Amino acid sequence: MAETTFESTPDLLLDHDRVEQGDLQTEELLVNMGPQHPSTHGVLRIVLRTDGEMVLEAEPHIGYLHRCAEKIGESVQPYQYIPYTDRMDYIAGMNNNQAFAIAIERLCGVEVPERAKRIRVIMAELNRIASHLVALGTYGLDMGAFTPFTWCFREREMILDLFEAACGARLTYSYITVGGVHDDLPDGWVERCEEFLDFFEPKIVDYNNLLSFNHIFVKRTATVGVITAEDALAFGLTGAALRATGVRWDLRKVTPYDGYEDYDFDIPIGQDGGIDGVPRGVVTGDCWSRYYVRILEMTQSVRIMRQALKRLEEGPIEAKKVKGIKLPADEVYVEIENPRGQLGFYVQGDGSAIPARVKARGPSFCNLAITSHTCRDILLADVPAIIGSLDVVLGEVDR
Amino acid sequence: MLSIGLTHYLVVAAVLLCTGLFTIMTKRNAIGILIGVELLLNAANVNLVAFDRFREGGLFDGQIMALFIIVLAAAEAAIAVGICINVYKNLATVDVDSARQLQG
Amino acid sequence: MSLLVLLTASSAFGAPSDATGAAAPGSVLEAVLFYIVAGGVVVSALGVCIAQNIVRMAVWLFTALASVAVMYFLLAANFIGAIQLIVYAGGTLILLVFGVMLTSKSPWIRFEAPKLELVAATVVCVGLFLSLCTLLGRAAWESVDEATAGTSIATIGRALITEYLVPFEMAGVVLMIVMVGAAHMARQEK
Amino acid sequence: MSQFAVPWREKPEPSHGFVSSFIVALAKGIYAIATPIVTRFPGSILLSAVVASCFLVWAHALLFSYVDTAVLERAAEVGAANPNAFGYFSPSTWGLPPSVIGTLLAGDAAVEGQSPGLLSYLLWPVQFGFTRDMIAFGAIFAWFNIVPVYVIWWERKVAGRIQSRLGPMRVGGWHGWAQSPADGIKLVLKEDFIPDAADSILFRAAPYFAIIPSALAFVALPFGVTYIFREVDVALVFILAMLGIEVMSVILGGWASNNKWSVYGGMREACQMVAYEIPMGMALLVPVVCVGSLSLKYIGEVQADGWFSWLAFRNPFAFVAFVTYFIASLASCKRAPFDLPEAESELVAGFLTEYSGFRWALFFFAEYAAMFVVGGLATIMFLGGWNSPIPSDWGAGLGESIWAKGLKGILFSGPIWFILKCVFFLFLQLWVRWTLPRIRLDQVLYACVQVLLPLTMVLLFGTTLWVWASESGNATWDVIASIVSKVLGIVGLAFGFGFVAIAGYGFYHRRRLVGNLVIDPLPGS
Amino acid sequence: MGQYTYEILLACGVLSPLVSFWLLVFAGPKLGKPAAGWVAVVLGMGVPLVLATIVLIGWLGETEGGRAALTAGAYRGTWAYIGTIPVTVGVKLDSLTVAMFFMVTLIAFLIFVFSIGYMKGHSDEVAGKSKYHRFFAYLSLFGFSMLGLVLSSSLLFLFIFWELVGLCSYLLIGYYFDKGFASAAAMKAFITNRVGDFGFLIGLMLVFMHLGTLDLDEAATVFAQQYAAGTGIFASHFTLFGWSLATIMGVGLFCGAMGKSAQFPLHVWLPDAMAGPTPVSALIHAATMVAAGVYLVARVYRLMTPEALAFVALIGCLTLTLMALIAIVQVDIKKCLAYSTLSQLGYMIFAMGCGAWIAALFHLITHAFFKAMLFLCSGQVIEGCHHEQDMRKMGGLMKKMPVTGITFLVGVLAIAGTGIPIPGAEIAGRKIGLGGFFSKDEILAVAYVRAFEWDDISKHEEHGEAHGAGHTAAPEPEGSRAMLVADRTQAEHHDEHQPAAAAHGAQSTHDSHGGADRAAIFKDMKKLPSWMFYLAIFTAYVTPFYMMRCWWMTFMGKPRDQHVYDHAHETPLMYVPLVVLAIGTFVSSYFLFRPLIEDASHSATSAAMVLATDGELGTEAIHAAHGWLRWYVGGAFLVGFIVAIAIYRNGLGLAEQLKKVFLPIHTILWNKYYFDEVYDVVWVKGCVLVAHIARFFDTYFIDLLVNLSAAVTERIAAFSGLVIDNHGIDGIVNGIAKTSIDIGGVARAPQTGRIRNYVLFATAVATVVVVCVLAFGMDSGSGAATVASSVAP
Repeated sequence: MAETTFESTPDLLLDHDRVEQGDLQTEELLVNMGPQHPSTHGVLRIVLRTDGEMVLEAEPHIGYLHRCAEKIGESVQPYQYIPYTDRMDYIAGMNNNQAFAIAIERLCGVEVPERAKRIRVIMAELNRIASHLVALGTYGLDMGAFTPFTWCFREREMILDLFEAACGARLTYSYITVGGVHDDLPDGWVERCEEFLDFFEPKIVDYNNLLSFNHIFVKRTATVGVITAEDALAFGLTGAALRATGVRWDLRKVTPYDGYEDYDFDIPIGQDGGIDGVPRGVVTGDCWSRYYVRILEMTQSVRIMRQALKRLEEGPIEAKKVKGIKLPADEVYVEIENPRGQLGFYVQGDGSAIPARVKARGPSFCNLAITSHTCRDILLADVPAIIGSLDVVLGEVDR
Repeated sequence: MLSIGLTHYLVVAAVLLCTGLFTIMTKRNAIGILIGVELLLNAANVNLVAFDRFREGGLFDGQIMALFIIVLAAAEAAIAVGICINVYKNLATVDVDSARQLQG
Repeated sequence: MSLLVLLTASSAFGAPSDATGAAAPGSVLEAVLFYIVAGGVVVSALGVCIAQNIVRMAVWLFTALASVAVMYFLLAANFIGAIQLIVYAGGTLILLVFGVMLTSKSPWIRFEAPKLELVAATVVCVGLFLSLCTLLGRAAWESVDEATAGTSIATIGRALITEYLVPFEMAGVVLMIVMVGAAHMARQEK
Repeated sequence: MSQFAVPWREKPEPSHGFVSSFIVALAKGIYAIATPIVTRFPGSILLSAVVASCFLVWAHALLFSYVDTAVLERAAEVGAANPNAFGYFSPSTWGLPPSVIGTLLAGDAAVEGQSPGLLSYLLWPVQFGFTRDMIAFGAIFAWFNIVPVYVIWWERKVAGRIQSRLGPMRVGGWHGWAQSPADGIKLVLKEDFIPDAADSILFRAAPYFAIIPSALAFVALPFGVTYIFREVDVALVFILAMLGIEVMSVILGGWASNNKWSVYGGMREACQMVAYEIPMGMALLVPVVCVGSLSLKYIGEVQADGWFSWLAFRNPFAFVAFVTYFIASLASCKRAPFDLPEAESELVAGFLTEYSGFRWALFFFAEYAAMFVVGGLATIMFLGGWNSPIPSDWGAGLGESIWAKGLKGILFSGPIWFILKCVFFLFLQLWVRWTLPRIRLDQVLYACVQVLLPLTMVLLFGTTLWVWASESGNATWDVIASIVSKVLGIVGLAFGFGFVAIAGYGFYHRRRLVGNLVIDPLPGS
Repeated sequence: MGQYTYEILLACGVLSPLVSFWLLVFAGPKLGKPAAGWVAVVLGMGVPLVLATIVLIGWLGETEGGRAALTAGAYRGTWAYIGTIPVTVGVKLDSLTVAMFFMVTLIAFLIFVFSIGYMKGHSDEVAGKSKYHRFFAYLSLFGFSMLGLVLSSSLLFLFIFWELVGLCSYLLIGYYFDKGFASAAAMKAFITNRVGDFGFLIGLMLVFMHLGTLDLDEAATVFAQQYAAGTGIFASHFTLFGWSLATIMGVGLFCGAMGKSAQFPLHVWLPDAMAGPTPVSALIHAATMVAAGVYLVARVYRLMTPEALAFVALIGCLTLTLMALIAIVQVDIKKCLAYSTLSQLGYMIFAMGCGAWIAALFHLITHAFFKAMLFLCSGQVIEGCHHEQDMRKMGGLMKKMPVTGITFLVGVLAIAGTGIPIPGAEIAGRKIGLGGFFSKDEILAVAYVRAFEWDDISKHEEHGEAHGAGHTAAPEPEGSRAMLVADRTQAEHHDEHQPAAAAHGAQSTHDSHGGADRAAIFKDMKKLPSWMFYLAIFTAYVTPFYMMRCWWMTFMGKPRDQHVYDHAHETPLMYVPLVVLAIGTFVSSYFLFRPLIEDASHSATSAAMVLATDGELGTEAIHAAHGWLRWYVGGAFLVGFIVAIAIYRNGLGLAEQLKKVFLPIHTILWNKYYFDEVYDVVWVKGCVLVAHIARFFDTYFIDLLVNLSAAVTERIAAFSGLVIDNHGIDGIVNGIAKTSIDIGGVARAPQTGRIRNYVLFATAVATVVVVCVLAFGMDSGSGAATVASSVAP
């Protein structure tokens, strides 16, 4: 009798042993989503176990972008390390700079001048908006809507123009340094920034009309990837992903830094649909909540910026004597509110100018951990929806 | 040869018939057998329509029969594919020779 | 290739009221078209027999069905031809391909029948074909020379709800049963 | 060894060099002359091309109808029952002599014995079916190629506008009008790449399963009363079948690629097709029930009495069916929001993942041609086909002169109208695509099977009742029906004006750059 | 009124509940609790009621000739062809239709209203999902089906709607499907009905096969012609139980009625059907659906042979007696009413069998009113008493529920046939009495005529026939005014409405032909056995007894269960239907429906043998001739009431004593003659038994053989092993074994178990056959002829 013959089996879709062992059911399939996949936002690789369109299990594999960022921090002086930090989360370079700068300032007890603090807040919030714009635009792409992407990037380009005017770089700023910021704002920058804010605020309504309240978009994202507050806390979720589950937790309020205590702003959280203009069907902690929390946060950022711009006064922009400063033999751990969540830096000094140990707690890295928990028994199309709503940046995950 | 008549069509139908039978006889894949059956049904259909066309009076019974056959073939295929998928779920193969649980 | 198919298929329409010059019955063009289409049928049918890969078999079946549909056009049974295309080629076959893909692990997996059976099947089928052809060659059909005009759809439709009402309804019932049955069989056991 | 392969390289002949350098010089000269014209006046060129094609189309119909009349009259004289008396190839007779055609062209006032003009000789072959088929075939083939190329370009422009950017601007000069042909050339020249593990035969075959049906659909698609390649009595079913067969290519392409994403794409297409094809067909049955025919030509002809006679406005069910059909047709063309088989963010590129170069281009040709066909079906089945919104009997006063005929041909009906309407539908498809996110597969199935299918069933039933009531000849009912039809027509009109108003508003307020907010890129002093 | 106005109005009335049904099915959950019910009330029955009222008023305004014209010209459209026989869809438009339509819509509307109040207090959630809307959706569907049934002009459509009402009944009985007994009852009802419907289907097929049409009127005409000519179905020599094929057809059709009207052997489902909600019991299982059987018999009356009618009468008689007796011992208020319904249905069927067409339908309508009312009252009681159905726990509820009690009493009086039989006690020339008084009296009068004076009448008819068709005046044999209404009508038609009748076209002409032929059938009717009459009279005494018993136990006396008594209350919304129905019962519908039905008998039965006593006049005549009958019948209610009150006046004590005295009888009645048990034994256990027998055979017979042979073989083997030398024999044995294995192998080879191999063999054989035929079978000429002949037209 003729047997089953395998003729040139270069890539069997299912390997036979796993079927025999009952590991995989006959109808199941292992699929690699990434590392080269349009909707994994970088080089994330997710291994999916699927049954038709159903994803039974998803396991993120990371490490394709590892650059020893922390190790480098232990071989250079802090002010030299600043440019490395904004390569970590390259979408929000300003905030990364700020986190590391604050860590060193706390360690060495450097007092930052008032004007520098204001500028830092302005830059951080501006970058938060830019980062959220990327998140929104790419999330639209993940859902198959192309237009929000260009709309968001249109506004983001303006922010980048502002950054460029301030520091000369459009992506990797290294603007916020230990002890302040490295350059003062150019003439007319404040007016331009206010002009931008006036232009930008109504655009948020446009985004809402185009995407947020689009029926299909709501259908695609509401009740998808629901994360409960307990799970979020257990998995160490931070940032918009945490706030979308209904936990009102924001380090700018909880442990204010750089003068955030002076500003008046709200912390938006996710809520169930049906009230406050939230569409019906939305559940606290689902993809739509995470998305919408970012939209609301942009409004709050605008609010903070307006206050900061108003209070911006002349003065020094950098503390004295920060270059070549000796780090005391002490340790410090500082967390600040990144657009993606809580970015923490642990720095240990040994009396020399070079840190003995630098460790970063990346929000994307921590947020990504919940993927395998959430991506269970969902449809294939929900995987990009969940990953996109977590808004991870792989540069920071792998570091 | 240039005047196309009933016989020409019947020969084509005969080809379909024989190839359909051959397919059924030689395939071990359940769906392959199904494909053979579809060929057989088509042979019948060609015959029906051809007789209909070349029959005196221009009746349409042949066409209607063909219509019914097409519809029932769709039904048959749906059921057969359902069976095949079930067999595959249970045996992890659609080789008809493996489906011999009831054989003594 | 696409040109050829386009020309052939478009010339084959045997609409009775067509004044622009389709293949008139008995014309040379009809003969040419017939041989092209019949060639398509025969080649595709042989393809089904010979192909070892199940997906390729399905593709050959597809070409066979499409060629048969064109043959119906030649036979002035436009409606049947169109139905053949939409239901058979467009629906049934896609179902088949669907089944094929759900049930095979790789395009390269295949089962072969024993050689003996292959030889026997070849002999029997060729024998059957030859004997059938002989039989057909000897048959003297009545009224085969005059091809009748095509049937209008209205006639078929009317017949379906009068003369063939009972089979029509039964076909409907069968389809419904099949729908339920197929859904039941293919449903997830969870 | 190589001398056997390319012998002429061994002994270059002077003539070769001459010819090649001549060709190059000619090309350069044409390029030099054409480039400034083409880049400077492309708008006028395009416009005149459109006008010219309109004129050609019109003249073609007019002259052909003259010849038709001649043939019919002559056939009647000869006593032949078959109107196609002179045959397809006409082996037995040479048809009408040019002189007879000339007489007919000149009208009754023609003098006997006058030598036939050049036009008569030119028109002589037209009387044979084969000639006409060749002409029509050329026209269809050309159209089939032009549509995808320019719709793709147009789509990129529309997408650009929607996304507040410009779209292609460079190739060819004016608004990048040559972008698509250039892309096509690039795609043809690209490496013919077939993955090792793919089923190479099926991989090669799959694009043809896409392109052939979509080309065949044009065979039965009427552009006007006389602009039909083949008048098929089951044209509607035939075109639907062609659209259905296209699915095969997606499944095969997905399967043959031997890539899991591709298989997903193919499977999704199969699922989606099972779901949308039934509501689509049933929505199309609504006008069929109204008219009582499957022949697209006939369906188009009954809508000749202006806007209110268009089938979408005949009864409320048809109006809803129109919308239903449009939604289902988006799914049929795999257009957003139903572009699941090639969903970029989920399946990389779905069934197209492994395709590149010419095969990929073929898929795209098929898709865009299918979009046109689908729009054409919508036009014929619901929006009056090739008839203008003006009732055709308004032109009765124009007389029967050749000019009046020409004017009527342009004013009241003709392929121009048909193409305009199709273009409108194409625009709708583009608009939707660049606005909406993608639906999930289960939502597609839900929408098609649980919403559209029952809806279309109700529509079909309702239309049947409506038609039945209308045929009963009750005077009261006729009044009610006509009022309803008028109301629907006005609603449709409002939609149309709204569309125009939105488009006009958008055009008036168009903004290419953000203006003074663009900041000088240099850091401040 | 234009052409088809009535038809359109009636058809709209039929379709409106369907719309309501679909609306409730799709939008029901969204409509919510009270809204869904009101949709059903307004759309489901309100609209039909309005339309029915319009039709009724219009119809009453028509002259007799006008009605006949409308009946003859009613809408008929060809729906489809089965073969060449057209299947018509149309409206059967005559007085009966109008009356039934009005009756059904009126009662159904009231019950729909009642249902809203009833369902308010009922839990309607299953697995957390409300099924409230489902109840009204089913009710609407029932409305659609029942009205469609009334309207159908074709037996096929009648059958379709017939099955639809059955389905609704099934759905509604099983409404509380989460309770086991309800779904079991639904199943029982459905299956029992299928038994009857099987007969119906056979009848339907016979009609189609032998009469060649499914239209009621055409079928009747053809039937009469065939009877006269002895052709068609009468030409068949097939007999079963001594019945001719024509009789089997009639009996088959009647089987459907037996199932749906719960007649004697198939009655078992109806009491159990009381598991459904009470409005359903009132509407479907008392007023309308179960009466559909009677309606069916009325419609196919013209297809009945005398033998078939005798069978009908027999079944009716048995039912009415047996069921009335069971009702005596019932303690469940709904069951009691259910058995009463069965008994009354028996009356109707019996009347049909006797030939009292008018009386049967009249009784149907009066019964519908008062039985619906009774059921609604019982629903009110059950609802008020916290779902207590046992009458032994009730008592004295009159104080708590006065309206209910009084309306119930009205129903009791009506069903008992209360009236004043004394000559002269009349108002406006009419006797004073409630609905049942007239209808039941009429049935009994006709039964008397059939039992005792029939020979005279039929002989007289023969004479009349001899004088020539159409001129037979109303015969008056021996003071009885029983007459052949049909022939009188014929006479009228011929004498007075000749031109009109001619103008009505072929239809009425056919009718008159059929009329003459029917008279012939009528002649063949036999005398009824007198015991049937006596049983009917006897039951007339039993009926008031058990009804009064029921009422008294519930409403009078002392409260026997304080808990129930405390809880008792009335729901105001439920008053309205009760009161309206009570009024309907009071005016007894005699003035409205009796004339309509009598009018219907002209056209609906056109020439059937319809016996009627002409209202009070007839009764008077009978009474005059047989004074004892007047008192026996007219005064029966008094006797029954008095006995019942006497027994139950002081609670249940006396009844308990009597129960002990008549214990054997009580036991039999209590167990409903053991019908359920018998069916269980015969059918359910029977099946199991057959299976057991098969298993027994398998175990003890086949296995025995096998074991025996095994044992024998074992012995032989031992013997041979001991006795015969292994080595000597082995050679032979092994050789033989090997040979047989080889042979087996060869023989087994084709039996591969693979279809493809079988196809191969089959094709090979076919090929060989074709080759043989080509080679030896025929020369080319004849072969061609053979093949061609199969193609040539």
